[in-house]
Amino acid sequence: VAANSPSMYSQELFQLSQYLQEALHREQMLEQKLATLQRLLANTQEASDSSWQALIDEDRLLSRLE
Amino acid sequence: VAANSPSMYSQELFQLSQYLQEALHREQMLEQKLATLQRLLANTQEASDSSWQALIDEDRLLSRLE
Amino acid sequence: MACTIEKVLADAKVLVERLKDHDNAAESLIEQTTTLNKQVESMKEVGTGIPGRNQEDF
Amino acid sequence: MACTIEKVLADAKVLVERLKDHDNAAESLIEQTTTLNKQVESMKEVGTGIPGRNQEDF
Repeated sequence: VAANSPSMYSQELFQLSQYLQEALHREQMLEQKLATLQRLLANTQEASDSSWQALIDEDRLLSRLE
Repeated sequence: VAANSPSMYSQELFQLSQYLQEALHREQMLEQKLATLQRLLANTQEASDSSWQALIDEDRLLSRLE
Repeated sequence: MACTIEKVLADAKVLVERLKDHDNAAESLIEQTTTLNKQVESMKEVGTGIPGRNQEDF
Repeated sequence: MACTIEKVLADAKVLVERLKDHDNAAESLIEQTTTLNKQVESMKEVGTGIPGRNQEDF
């Protein structure tokens, strides 16, 4: 490797720059998916809370009937 | 910037190498967390399947009693 | 290992490949969570099983 | 923008910062999913509400 060769460094710098741009782009896509997961999990928790509360309410009702 | 200066490139190459090592390490940590999420979701699905099946079975039983 | 531009390029390439793989893994997680979400929503709709009873009766 | 080592260093720095943030976000997702998992497991244990009835009775 000729360490003082500007054209070699230019080629490699270009390739490096390409990789980093692609990495940044891919990382943004991943971040969007994590945000989607957060929303889906929150919705699921909400629906589960409803069912759980219904179980508790039903149990209280049945206890009073006994 | 003196493009032919080896010592400047060495400093920056070193810094770049550090950043990339840190990025790779952090990315591995993130990957482990995604694997954990996959397992937790699978366990949750399994428990939910049980409850869902119980609802279906109960509904069939009650239909026969009517 | 010597701090060379080749090593740095190799690391960058590996990083891009791993990010692609894990972006795909995140997509699978979304599918998994969507399936779970639909089932949990269905169970909420169905209620807790006693026919003719609505949750508003409580 | 010119393809310089300074630009590449700046991009690498940003990438590291974003990966840290999103690693933390993934940790929050684990906590969120753990909470959901516990509730769904509890509901499975409780059954669908009729006292004295076991799922094995079906």
